[in-house]
Amino acid sequence: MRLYEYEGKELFAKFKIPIPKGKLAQTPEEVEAVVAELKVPVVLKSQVLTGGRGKAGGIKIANSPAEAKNAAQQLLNLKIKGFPVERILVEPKLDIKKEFYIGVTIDRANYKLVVIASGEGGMDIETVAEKSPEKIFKKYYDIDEEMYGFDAIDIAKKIGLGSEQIKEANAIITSLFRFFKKYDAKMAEINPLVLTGEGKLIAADSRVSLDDDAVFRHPEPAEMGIEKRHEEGEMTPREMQAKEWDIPYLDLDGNIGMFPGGAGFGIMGNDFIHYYGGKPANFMDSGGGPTPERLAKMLVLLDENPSVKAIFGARFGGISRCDDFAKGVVMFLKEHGLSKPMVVRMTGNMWQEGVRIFEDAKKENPDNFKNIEFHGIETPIEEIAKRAVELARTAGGR
Amino acid sequence: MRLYEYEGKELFAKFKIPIPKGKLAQTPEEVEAVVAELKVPVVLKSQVLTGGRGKAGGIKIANSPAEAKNAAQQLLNLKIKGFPVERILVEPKLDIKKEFYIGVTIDRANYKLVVIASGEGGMDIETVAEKSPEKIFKKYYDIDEEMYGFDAIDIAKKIGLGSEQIKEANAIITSLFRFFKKYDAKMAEINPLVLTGEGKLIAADSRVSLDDDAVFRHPEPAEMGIEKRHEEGEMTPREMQAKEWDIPYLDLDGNIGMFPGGAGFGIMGNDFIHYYGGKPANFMDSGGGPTPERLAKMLVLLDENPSVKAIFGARFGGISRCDDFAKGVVMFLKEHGLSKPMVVRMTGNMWQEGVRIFEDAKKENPDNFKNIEFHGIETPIEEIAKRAVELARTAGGR
Amino acid sequence: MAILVDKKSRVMVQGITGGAGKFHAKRMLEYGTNIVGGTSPGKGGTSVEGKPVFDTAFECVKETGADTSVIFLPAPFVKEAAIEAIRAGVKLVVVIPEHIPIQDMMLVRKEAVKHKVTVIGGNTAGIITPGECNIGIMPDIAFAPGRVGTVSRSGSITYYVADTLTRTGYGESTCVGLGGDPVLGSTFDEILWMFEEDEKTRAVVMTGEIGGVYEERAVDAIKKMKTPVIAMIGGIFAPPGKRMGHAGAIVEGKMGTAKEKLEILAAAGAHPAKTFLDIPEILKILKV
Amino acid sequence: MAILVDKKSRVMVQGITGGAGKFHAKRMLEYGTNIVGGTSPGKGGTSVEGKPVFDTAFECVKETGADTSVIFLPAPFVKEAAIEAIRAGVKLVVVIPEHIPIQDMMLVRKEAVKHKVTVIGGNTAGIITPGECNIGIMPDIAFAPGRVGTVSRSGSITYYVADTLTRTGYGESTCVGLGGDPVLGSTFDEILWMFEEDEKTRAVVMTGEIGGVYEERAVDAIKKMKTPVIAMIGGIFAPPGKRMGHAGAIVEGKMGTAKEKLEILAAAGAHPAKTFLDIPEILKILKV
Repeated sequence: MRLYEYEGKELFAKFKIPIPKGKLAQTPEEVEAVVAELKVPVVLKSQVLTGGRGKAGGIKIANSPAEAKNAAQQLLNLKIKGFPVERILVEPKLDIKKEFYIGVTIDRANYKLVVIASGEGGMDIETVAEKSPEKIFKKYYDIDEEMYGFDAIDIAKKIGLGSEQIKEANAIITSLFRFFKKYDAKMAEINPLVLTGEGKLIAADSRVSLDDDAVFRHPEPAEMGIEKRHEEGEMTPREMQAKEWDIPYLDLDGNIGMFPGGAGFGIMGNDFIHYYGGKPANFMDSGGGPTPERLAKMLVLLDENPSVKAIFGARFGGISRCDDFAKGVVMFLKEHGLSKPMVVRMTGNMWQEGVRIFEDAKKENPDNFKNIEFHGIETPIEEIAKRAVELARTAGGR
Repeated sequence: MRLYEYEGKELFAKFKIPIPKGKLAQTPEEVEAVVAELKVPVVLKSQVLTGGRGKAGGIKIANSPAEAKNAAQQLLNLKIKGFPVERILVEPKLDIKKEFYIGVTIDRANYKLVVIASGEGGMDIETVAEKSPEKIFKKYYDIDEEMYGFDAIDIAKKIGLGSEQIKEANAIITSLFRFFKKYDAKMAEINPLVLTGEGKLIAADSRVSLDDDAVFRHPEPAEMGIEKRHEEGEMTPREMQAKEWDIPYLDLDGNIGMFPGGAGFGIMGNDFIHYYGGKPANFMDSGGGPTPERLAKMLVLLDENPSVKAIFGARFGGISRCDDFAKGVVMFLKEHGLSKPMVVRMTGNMWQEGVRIFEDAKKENPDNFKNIEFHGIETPIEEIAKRAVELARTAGGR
Repeated sequence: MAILVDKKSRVMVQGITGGAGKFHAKRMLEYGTNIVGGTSPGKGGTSVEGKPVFDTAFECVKETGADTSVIFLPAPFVKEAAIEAIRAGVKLVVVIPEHIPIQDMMLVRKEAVKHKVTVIGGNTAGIITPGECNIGIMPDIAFAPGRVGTVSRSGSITYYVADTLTRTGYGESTCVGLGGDPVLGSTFDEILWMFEEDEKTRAVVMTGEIGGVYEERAVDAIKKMKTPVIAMIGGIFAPPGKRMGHAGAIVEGKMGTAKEKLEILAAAGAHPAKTFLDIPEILKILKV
Repeated sequence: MAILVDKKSRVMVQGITGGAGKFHAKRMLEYGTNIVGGTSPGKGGTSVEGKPVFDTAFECVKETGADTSVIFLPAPFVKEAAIEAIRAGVKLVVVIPEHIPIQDMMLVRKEAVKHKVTVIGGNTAGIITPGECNIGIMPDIAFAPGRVGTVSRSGSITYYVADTLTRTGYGESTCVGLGGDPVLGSTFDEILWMFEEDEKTRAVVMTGEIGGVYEERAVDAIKKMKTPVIAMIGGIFAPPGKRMGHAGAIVEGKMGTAKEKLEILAAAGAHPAKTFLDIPEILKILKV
């Protein structure tokens, strides 16, 4: 889960990493009031869960409360890569002498934590990494290793910090590392770490992403008002609905509703539809062992989407059982009804029970099933994908 | 530093180790009031920094507030191994089905942490360890190793806890281990860990000793009102005074005031005095690199002790410098004056400066020096010890 | 012959008294998997499907001689269960649950490497050597004994690939689900090398997907292996994924698109497949 | 010949800009100790007594070829300084400060064992090979080159023993202060074995004291050594020490009184001495 800059900074402050004395504001009036209490000039920083904010005009400088109010108005009308600006972090403008980069992340392929540092901090760090890799310094740690101060000092010196700054740098770098481990972060960046004209180091920006799967053991961010959220990206209303139901879901621009089993075939099935000339309307993951209720909700998302002309269903029962799958579909048909044609293949664990549930429900109300074509293991999944493309073409007139 | 039972239990509670719902009281009236709020019968437990409390009558059971008040009065008049009882922990009496022992300590010789457990908990655990070592179970850990729940469960089963208790036992044992490491303990014991008639586990007693040298990094005990103190033992007024001055000092029953350098010769010099027929009046350690002020205070402790008939001074300057030693002695002589005969040997780092300081001070005021015999490296320390014994014999008339 | 599991595998189910554990223990037993016992702290002394339940893996391994563990426990308990199984002396740990915290899995991996134990998952469907041993949640209907090994990050893809191999008569030697979590107990290359050593395995189907970092690690193995590898990567038409920020880009390089991954593997000598139906076609050409 | 340090030792002083560091660096230099530099984070680029100061031990070792470190820093900083020195590649670390937290010293010891580095202390007076190298705070007046090695927990005892050996003409090969803290970087047996290997050392004087656990570890070494060992234990007349509780008694057994320690060592073949003056008498009998 990605954090806003101000949230990351609040957490940094808990670890005694120095941050500018800023304040969050949500309206031009709030911004004006905040600036009245700060030293001008100030920086107004749009809080959005994406990069490239600076280039998109999401950062403004103001020399008075009135000027800041005006600038805030402009920012709050801005969208950055589709993200509306709703919050502004107001900070005194720093006297920047030099910018550094410090980050911690996970090298998954090698099962290590990595501390990354560079004397060329600022917006173009990825370009630096690509074009001048010698300017990027990395240090690897085993998951159960501690980072000592001397390592931090070593890093600080390698990226060009002087003897005067190494004690501060030591505190900042070891704190960032401790923060990373303590809160199960996937990424924690200070970019830039600013050396001010006065010779102080300060974390001018934060970029933090936490491991969603470890949130359960960290009550503190929630206590600070940091809510659980997707990695990043603006959500469509349907994605919002899916999120509320805790279903991984993405709208795509096609017309075939994808009702797959696990994420693996969710991704692969998308390719298959393309191979056969169709375009999926969504990506979806049922998660392991979904309940009938959850499966019914997944179908609601598809049936109520006007872009969806046909539904491609696939269930290979593993941890998710075919009987539950059938129950979910039947529940959906009873409570909601299916308005689109659907082709489904069902096999795997408990498929006999699944088939029986379908047959019983069909006997009870054959009308509910008139839009559905059922297949078992005898039909290759590729044929089902082809059929879904055909159904969508017929229904959508394409 | 040794903690009182109630202090250890408070820390245990922070780690979610279950403890009886008790309360501390300091007067019979307080005890009475506390008991009025608890279920009778209750146990009144004398809080003293020593073992053997039970055998000394320091634990009483009461069935009513009035009975408790009476019992408290008796306890508050008690001395246990010389420790006056000043605090009483009042707890509801447990329904004891079985008693276990769980402890964590350091195996210094092997550089390991050790978890020790036994199904034979209670007062005689040391006897069990000696006579039936097979009933004592030990598990060793490297200093940077974590204790996992399965280890705790393994220990719990080995000491005879049943499947019903292992989840509780897991929580208690892993918590005790975490507590030990987190607070730099030297020892943390739950003895007995009681299995109640209802099948619950509860820490009925605590015995905790923290590493004095690590207290600086643990503000929490101090915040809870746990003050820094000696390991254990009642102090004489002079020992109290020395403690206030932060000088390691013990009163002994002889008549030779020991004014040694480091702890090493403090101990060995004591033997020498005995070899030559004398008896030291004290043990004392100047600590590494004492200031002149500190050395002067050390002499005050000796000169003001009426038991001291002569003073045996030895300084081999290492981290402690002879010039500082001489300054301290001179400071003492000027401000306080010496009323006892003293024999001193001084050599080692900066001895020439030390000698010069003495000579200058003596020129200024020869009277101050009339009780002192000085020696340098040419005289073996054994001769100095012999001379101190002689001086004491002459002065003390023995 | 097979890799990782066969009819001699002595399987312990960690979390055997839970809903999923009990359900799949029964299924695995019905398949013929040699389940020797299970664990559930606090339930030692009871039994599930006639198999003894122990409080600890240590006891289970000691009493039953278990050499393989499959974990059916909520994600927060997986770290300790896996490390316990490793220390208790099993040689293979299969982690079925998903959403294992990354740091937990890294610790498990470190412990596994130290003790030379193979950990599979988390978020894996398991491992099956058809006709001998089915560990995890894989539906037996898809599988038949045969001569092609499969390794995949996704459970459903494993089933579809096996389903195709079964229908076309090749069958499978062993099918391994690496798992779908971001950090995994084992990587493609490690499993490929096991297949290379296995006499029964005449070809391997490796299926990966967009994102992640483990497909790229397979390049060297594919180059050096004698056994042919068919590679299939999902997500060729998926919308571009999102990066976690600069640090990720610096460490992991440009995130491999599915197309790039497939190209890299093909360049190393793997035979690319688009759909499952391509697989038997390629096997025919390879004369497997 | 000597153990641990000699005139070729290249010594780094960690904490060289502090009061004690500066004072003793000067003393050590005056003795002829080959100090090549020092460390003080934030003061890199300056110098003390003409020797370069570095921000880190890594830099100091790289630039000066230091192979030995002596630490003059407040106790809370010792753990990191010692581990830094070990990782930077020195072969010996001498920890002068006292009151090092026990857990810190245990971590340092673990790191030292891993890297095959000797750590001496904390709370040691240091090590001296008379006439060649004096590391720590030992007063040179007590020492003269010679043929008896000494190892002691106490600084002052080291001085008195050496003073005696020097006055009686035996002199010292090397004198090692193990240190007075409760957990130490090295133990008696480890140092005894070094003396056993040293040609110049004809006898060893080992001085211990009441309490602690390291004297007992020497028994096996004394039994096997060819070099004679003279043992002296302080605290024969000390009041009995206090135990930390049952756990300590269970792990460490009955706390050795000074008398018991001396008896155990004598039984292993050590020659017991009561006062320092006994030492030359014993050496004479041993014909050292």
